[in-house]
Amino acid sequence: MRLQYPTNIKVVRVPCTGKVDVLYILHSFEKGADGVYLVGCLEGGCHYNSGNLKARKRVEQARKILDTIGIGGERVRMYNLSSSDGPLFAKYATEMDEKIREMGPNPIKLAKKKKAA
Amino acid sequence: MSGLESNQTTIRGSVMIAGGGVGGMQAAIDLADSGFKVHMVQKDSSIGGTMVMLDKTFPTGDCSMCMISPKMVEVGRHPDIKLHTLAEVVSIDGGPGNYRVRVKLQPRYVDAEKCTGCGICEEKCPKKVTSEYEQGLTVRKAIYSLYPQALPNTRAIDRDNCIYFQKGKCKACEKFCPSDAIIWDDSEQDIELNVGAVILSPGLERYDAGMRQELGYGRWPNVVSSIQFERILSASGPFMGEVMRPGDHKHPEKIAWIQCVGSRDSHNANPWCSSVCCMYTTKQAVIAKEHDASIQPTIFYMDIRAFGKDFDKYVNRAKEEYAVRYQRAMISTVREEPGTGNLILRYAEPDGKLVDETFDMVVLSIGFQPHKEAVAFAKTFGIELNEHRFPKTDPFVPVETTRPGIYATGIYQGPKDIPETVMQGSAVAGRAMALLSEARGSETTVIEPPAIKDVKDEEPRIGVFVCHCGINIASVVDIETVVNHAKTLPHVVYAGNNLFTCAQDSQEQMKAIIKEHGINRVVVAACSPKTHEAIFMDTIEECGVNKYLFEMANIRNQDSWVHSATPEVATAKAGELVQGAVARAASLSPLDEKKIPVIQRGLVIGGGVAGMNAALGLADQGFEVVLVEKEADLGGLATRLTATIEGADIKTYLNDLIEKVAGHPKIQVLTDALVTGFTGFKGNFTTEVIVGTGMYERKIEHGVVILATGANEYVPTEYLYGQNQNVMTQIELAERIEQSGAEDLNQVVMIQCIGSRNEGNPNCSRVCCQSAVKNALRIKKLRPEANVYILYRDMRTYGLMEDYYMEARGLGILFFPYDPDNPPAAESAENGVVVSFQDQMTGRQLKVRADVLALSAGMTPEDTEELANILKLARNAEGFFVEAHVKLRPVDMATEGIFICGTAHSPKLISESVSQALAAASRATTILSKTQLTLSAVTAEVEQDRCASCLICVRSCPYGVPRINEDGVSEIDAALCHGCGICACECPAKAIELNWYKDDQIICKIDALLEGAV
Amino acid sequence: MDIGYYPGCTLHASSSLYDVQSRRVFSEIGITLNEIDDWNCCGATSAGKIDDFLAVAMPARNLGLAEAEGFSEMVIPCSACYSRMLVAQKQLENNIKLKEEINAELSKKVQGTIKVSSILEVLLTPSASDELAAKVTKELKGIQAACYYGCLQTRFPFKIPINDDVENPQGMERILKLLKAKTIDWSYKTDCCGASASVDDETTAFNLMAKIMKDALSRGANCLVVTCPLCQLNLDAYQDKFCKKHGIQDRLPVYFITELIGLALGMSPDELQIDRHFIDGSELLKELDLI
Amino acid sequence: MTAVELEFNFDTAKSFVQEVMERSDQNLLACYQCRRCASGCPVGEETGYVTPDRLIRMLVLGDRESALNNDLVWKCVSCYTCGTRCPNEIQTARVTETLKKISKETHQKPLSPKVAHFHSTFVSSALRWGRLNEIEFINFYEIKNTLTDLKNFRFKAIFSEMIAQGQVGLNMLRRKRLHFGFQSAKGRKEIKRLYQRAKTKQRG
Ligand SMILES: Cc1cc2nc3c(=O)[nH]c(=O)nc-3n(C[C@H](O)[C@H](O)[C@H](O)COP(=O)(O)OP(=O)(O)OC[C@H]3O[C@@H](n4cnc5c(N)ncnc54)[C@H](O)[C@@H]3O)c2cc1C
Ligand SMILES: Cc1cc2nc3c(=O)[nH]c(=O)nc-3n(C[C@H](O)[C@H](O)[C@H](O)COP(=O)(O)OP(=O)(O)OC[C@H]3O[C@@H](n4cnc5c(N)ncnc54)[C@H](O)[C@@H]3O)c2cc1C
Ligand code: SF4
Ligand code: SF4
Ligand code: SF4
Ligand code: SF4
Ligand code: SF4
Ligand code: SF4
Ligand code: SF4
Ligand code: SF4
Repeated sequence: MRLQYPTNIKVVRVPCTGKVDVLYILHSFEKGADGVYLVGCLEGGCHYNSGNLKARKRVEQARKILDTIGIGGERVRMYNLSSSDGPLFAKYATEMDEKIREMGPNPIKLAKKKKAA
Repeated sequence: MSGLESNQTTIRGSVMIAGGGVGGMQAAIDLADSGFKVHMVQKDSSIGGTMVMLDKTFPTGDCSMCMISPKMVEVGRHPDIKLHTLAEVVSIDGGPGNYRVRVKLQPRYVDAEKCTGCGICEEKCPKKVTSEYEQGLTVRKAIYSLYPQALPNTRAIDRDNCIYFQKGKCKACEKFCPSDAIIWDDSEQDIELNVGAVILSPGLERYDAGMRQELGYGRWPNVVSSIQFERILSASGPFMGEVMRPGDHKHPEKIAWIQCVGSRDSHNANPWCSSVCCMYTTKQAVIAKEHDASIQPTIFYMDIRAFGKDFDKYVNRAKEEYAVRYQRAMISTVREEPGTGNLILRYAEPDGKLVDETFDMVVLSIGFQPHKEAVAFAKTFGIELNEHRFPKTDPFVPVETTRPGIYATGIYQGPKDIPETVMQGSAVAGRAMALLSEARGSETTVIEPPAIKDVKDEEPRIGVFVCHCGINIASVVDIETVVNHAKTLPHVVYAGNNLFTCAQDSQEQMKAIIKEHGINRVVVAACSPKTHEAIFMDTIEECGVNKYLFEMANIRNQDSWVHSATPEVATAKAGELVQGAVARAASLSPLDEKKIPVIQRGLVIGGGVAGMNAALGLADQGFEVVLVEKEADLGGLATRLTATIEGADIKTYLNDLIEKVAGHPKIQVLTDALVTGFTGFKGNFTTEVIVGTGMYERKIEHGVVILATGANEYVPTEYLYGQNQNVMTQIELAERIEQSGAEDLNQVVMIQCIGSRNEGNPNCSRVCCQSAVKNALRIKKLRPEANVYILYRDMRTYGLMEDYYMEARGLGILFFPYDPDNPPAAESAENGVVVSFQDQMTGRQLKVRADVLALSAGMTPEDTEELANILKLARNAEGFFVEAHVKLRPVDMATEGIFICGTAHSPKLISESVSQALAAASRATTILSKTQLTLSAVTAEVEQDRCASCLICVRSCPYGVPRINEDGVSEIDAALCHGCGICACECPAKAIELNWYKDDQIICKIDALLEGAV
Repeated sequence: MDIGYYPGCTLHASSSLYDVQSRRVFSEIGITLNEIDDWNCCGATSAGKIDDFLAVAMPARNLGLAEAEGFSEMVIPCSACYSRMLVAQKQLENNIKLKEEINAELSKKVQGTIKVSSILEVLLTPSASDELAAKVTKELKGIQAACYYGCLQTRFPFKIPINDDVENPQGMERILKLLKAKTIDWSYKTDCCGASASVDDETTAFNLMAKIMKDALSRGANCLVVTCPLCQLNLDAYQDKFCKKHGIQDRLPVYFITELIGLALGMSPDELQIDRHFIDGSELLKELDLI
Repeated sequence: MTAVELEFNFDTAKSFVQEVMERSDQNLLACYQCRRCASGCPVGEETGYVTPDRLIRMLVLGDRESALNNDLVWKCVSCYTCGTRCPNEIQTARVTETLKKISKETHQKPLSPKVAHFHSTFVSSALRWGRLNEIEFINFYEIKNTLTDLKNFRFKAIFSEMIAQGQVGLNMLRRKRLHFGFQSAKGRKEIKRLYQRAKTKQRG
């Protein structure tokens, strides 16, 4: 009945994607996340006018940093959809999951595991 | 204000609203927020009306459901709005101020108190019924809710289709209902409501496309109605947003829309224009193309009626960016190509050539018409109807019916789109408030705030409540495991489960547990915080726990529903989500909702029709108003007009209005006055004004602002205007006829769209088509021998004004469409003008010698650049003010406490300006009626020591809230902050935190969710 | 039941088989058709093109005769005559002066009281259709009919309400359903077959008929069914010719609705004069084992 | 189509369109040029795209010449499709009927003489006997046609017409669809009287 999407996706709620600090994104990787994505309103349809545009910029920023340190900027993404777009939400979740699987686990995690071993 | 009958003893402080569409909802919210009790009587099992069926809406492309559901939640949760669904009014007596209304309630067969909306019954019910909500494209069950987000969200049994009721066997729903909510012996009930005023908002019905069998609806499967197409486009619709043909689920490429189906047809259907279909068609074509770039849309039309704010821009974009093809030609018949399911449309090209074109799909743009029961409905309420069975209303007070104290709004009053419906929803509320102002607050619920425990220094004591949600969660997630896991988490002193946590009895239980265990923070693991958070927050507040010490884990929408195939993983994930929630709950601190006093005085800027009506709207409710007009006299543009198209006398109306305003004890009129300074926030503004020739300075303190600065007639530079005295604008022509009649007019030519719909001003000025028809009719009536020629691009006599267009043709006024690429030309002649143009149908080049050439000059907004700067308000490229939200907040400005009305917002007729003025007054009353306002606690705060005064927050805030204060550091006014948190993230010094979403409160949740990942 | 009957010129001439069938079918279901005494031509579509007065006066005389004979209802199988009569009645109703003028010349004055019915209207009254359903002895299994109404059965030059959908009439379909025959929905059921143009403007008429034929064929119809003798003659007599001209291979028999009813009620092909078709009407019936 | 017109004034167009409107009882001014009639007219392609909408426009703009001399007037089959669907209830069939009459009255040469003959022969045949005798009618009709063709020396046309109608006739005979019996109504005198009155009305 309901669309299924991968189980490894966990949602952190914020009032607006404009509230997502680059810090949160980087911190997540440090804590072992393999990927992070933001889901915001459609562009031009932000509940707070421009939060999602700010978020998009921060996503770009985070990507650059991740690229520089060799984790892979591709692991961060931004999606825009409207609240009635359940199927699209599932589609994006699946897409993200596939992308991350393709890239393999977060290298930090591997490094830390090695260290621990 | 309609006078109250003297023998009426008590004025009631309550209002009944019949019809729960967006119009009714807006009226309900405004009234309830202003201290009135509302009874909403809704015929179907859920409120929502037409809007809940739509996918996106023009011209913004916003999702319709996203826009309407917050309003629905507001209506559903408001303590002063009582919903009566499956209900209809059967009789009414009494008078304004005190009506007794008898309402008949159809049995629901489901106990609304017990039903939690789990939907299990629906899943088990064996009987499939065509879904009216999905427009017959799919099925629902015999026990059902109209649509997934229905409100109330209890199910209802459709007796006519239920196997048990029809054959005496089944009862599957009862067997599976976990809440024991089915009542087989439910029966019809009569209730009586005693209210002060009545608002009618039952909407209209959609024209049945099946009436036009030549167009193939119901015959050829790939011919659909526009409302079906909305469902097809909708992501929650039968095809989940994929554009498919119902016939064979193939993806159509060529889609044709046929306009005016059921409208503008006095012979076979309805004579009026339905006003919305040109635009929704454009929207559908654009959205379809967005869904699938290979789609080629074609729209067959007569006139594109894009007369609203920014509508023509939208149409232009559709043409240029989305390659939507507009073909001016009507279709006589839709034939199906045997074998392929494709449809063959024949149309006439401009030169007469007949072309057969094959399409994959055809959409019929159906219009609106009064309900079949419109006459009986009007009789029940004792109101009169016009010849088309719409309620009879006055052009100067378009929401008043013929019976005092009974108002009409929304499309019921006449076809209109969502913004105008919302506007009128507020307008009726304003009218009712004025009538009942003395009884304000007499019937509303007073909620005593409970004493809140101080928990600041306490250790967190967290209680976790895990919900089964019937089988919604429990059938996938092992609740026991989740509860046990919760018990092991830090600070958790209690963990338990409920079948339905939101059910009334569970809430009571929860309160007892909170008290018993001394819980000071609560986590509910259940469904979506969007719909349920507020309920739980209220519950914990009732036991003295600060409501911000609460967190939800959504283990249904984010877990059981979407991972039902892997129950074990889902159970584990539920545990993790609870863990995240517990971690965050532990980090929360209590927040106070600030209260600020309200200055119960309004400021109105602009003394035209709109400004004056807004001022009266407030003053009649007893609020003080200061009206600021920059000219020496009141009246605005309307002083130049003589009569409306209906023939109503504008001069008399205006004089009365000015007299009323000038003489009103609560209104202070400042003429020759200019606004020079402005500070403050909603409820507390201070405005500086320089008044009179003496330039006195005045400081006005007030709680709200209503902007009504108006617009002017465009001064043409085209067609010899100003060079030849026989060339004049429509207003000048009307004045001329008023002064010297039409005796000397033998030939009059009118050219439409002067100064509108061009590069400089891409939009339609909305009033000029009707102006032309109005003046032409006037000439013909004064002097039947006169010939009038109207050269137009699209005749935009929308809504019921189509009647006058028809009348004009009947009287022999000639209409010639012209192509903007081949516009008419004019040259001076002795005592007149010679106008040459082409007749498109015959190709003939015509020259007409005219005594008068009337130019239908458009509207240009008043120059408000300075005012906009002072008040920090946004204007669009043309200079009209930009409202907070085009669709849902058409009279609010983005800055709270400021409202807009009249032509300062966009071109509109007097009746529409009045509607919006009443609406502005009503919206303003939601603030002025309170002595103090409660602000949300979720706002940003600056830790001033850390601020580096970099101004980044000042620039990044979408509402311009942060400012650098006297100490040179950033300061955020909690009264102005919307709580988006953008500034907090942008601040390089990390000096800003958003309450309830502080960095550590988010980070600790991330940590908890990722625990064990490395 | 007794009912007035106006056959019109063609039912006494080229389409007399329709006359025969109508009488037989009606009597079988208990309705006696009483031919109006001394009726005259209704003027068909021509009178209106020649003279407005005659266009009303010619049918008016018939209405007067029928009323004088005391009938409250008159059935008219031919769509053209039916249309003319209805329209004239409407015009008389709208124009009292015209009515007086015409009545001045008539021995039997017209009142405008009589109900003018098409053959379908009468057959579809509840009592008649019940009777019909009850009398069916041979179910018309295998018939896949394209019911063709043409112009005159539903469309009039005046706004005249009828009991069926103007654009997608169902009368014949409903009758054929009683006979257990199948029908198709198609795009040309009310399109013009060219009417008199087959005589005076063959190219036009053939184009129109070819379109009708093609649509019916490609939707799998195995016959056309009509109520109008002009349509019948056009589509039947010229079928070979217009099909050849337009490259259409297949041919379809063109039945009167009464023909199929008669068969279902057990009448013989001879009795129904099925041999009077241009496109053999018996071939299909044999193929389907219906005769 | 037409070159630049010197001056247009609805006054000059009025009288003709008024006459047609009165006689056809159709309010042609109501037309809002939606062109639905054009797309539904079955003979639209046969008339050089003179469709009802364009005919109406010619009338409204007072172009008497074009309004009387176009194929639609003669090829309109009175199917009433245009009028049934016109949102302004304009029955062009009644306009073409009116124009045919005007054409005849003003002794204009019909564009389609065959059509004109068909209808006049039909009516006179029906009037003569009270009922229509198909054979007589067809014979007269053919003769009339032949006469015009003869007048215009179109022997080829006569020849092919004879063959064409002959074939159908032969077929009809074979199918017993040609009826040699003769029918008439007894009240012929009454019908003649009606005819007389019609004629006086026409003159008056
Ligand atoms: C296909 C389509 C697409 C559209 N697209 C757009 C768009 O993109 N943008 C836009 O702005 N507008 C659009 N509209 C127009 C928009 O839907 C309406 O303007 C708006 O919904 C009108 O709201 P309302 O409250 O007046 O009426 P409704 O929404 O119709 O609500 C009336 C309510 O009253 C109830 N009711 C009826 N009778 C009674 C009774 N006797 N007693 C009690 N209750 C009763 C009904 O059940 C219903 O819930 C579209 C309309 C259609 C048909
Ligand atoms: C060309 C034209 C033709 C029209 N024809 C019709 C018609 O036929 N029928 C119809 O119903 N409607 C018609 N209208 C529309 C009608 O005029 C408006 O709907 C109505 O007058 C709008 O009222 P308003 O109060 O919004 O604006 P206005 O009437 O423009 O009043 C605005 C007032 O605000 C004042 N003001 C402006 N700026 C300031 C400031 N900074 N400080 C203080 N005061 C300020 C102005 O001086 C003015 O008095 C027409 C409009 C135009 C332009
Ligand atoms: S509680 Fe009962 S009636 Fe309500 S939705 Fe669930 S199963 Fe249905
Ligand atoms: S009793 Fe009726 S509503 Fe309940 S399950 Fe059966 S059919 Fe459905
Ligand atoms: S012109 Fe009016 S009725 Fe026709 S489609 Fe446009 S809005 Fe609808
Ligand atoms: S004349 Fe005015 S109302 Fe009409 S289309 Fe042009 S701008 Fe719009
Ligand atoms: S962004 Fe931060 S540091 Fe900069 S001014 Fe604002 S609060 Fe101060
Ligand atoms: S939270 Fe949002 S609205 Fe509030 S000050 Fe910051 S940016 Fe502005
Ligand atoms: S259908 Fe009617 S309104 Fe439309 S163009 Fe034809 S005559 Fe005019
Ligand atoms: S009645 Fe004549 S003009 Fe009208 S659609 Fe038929 S053929 Fe064409």
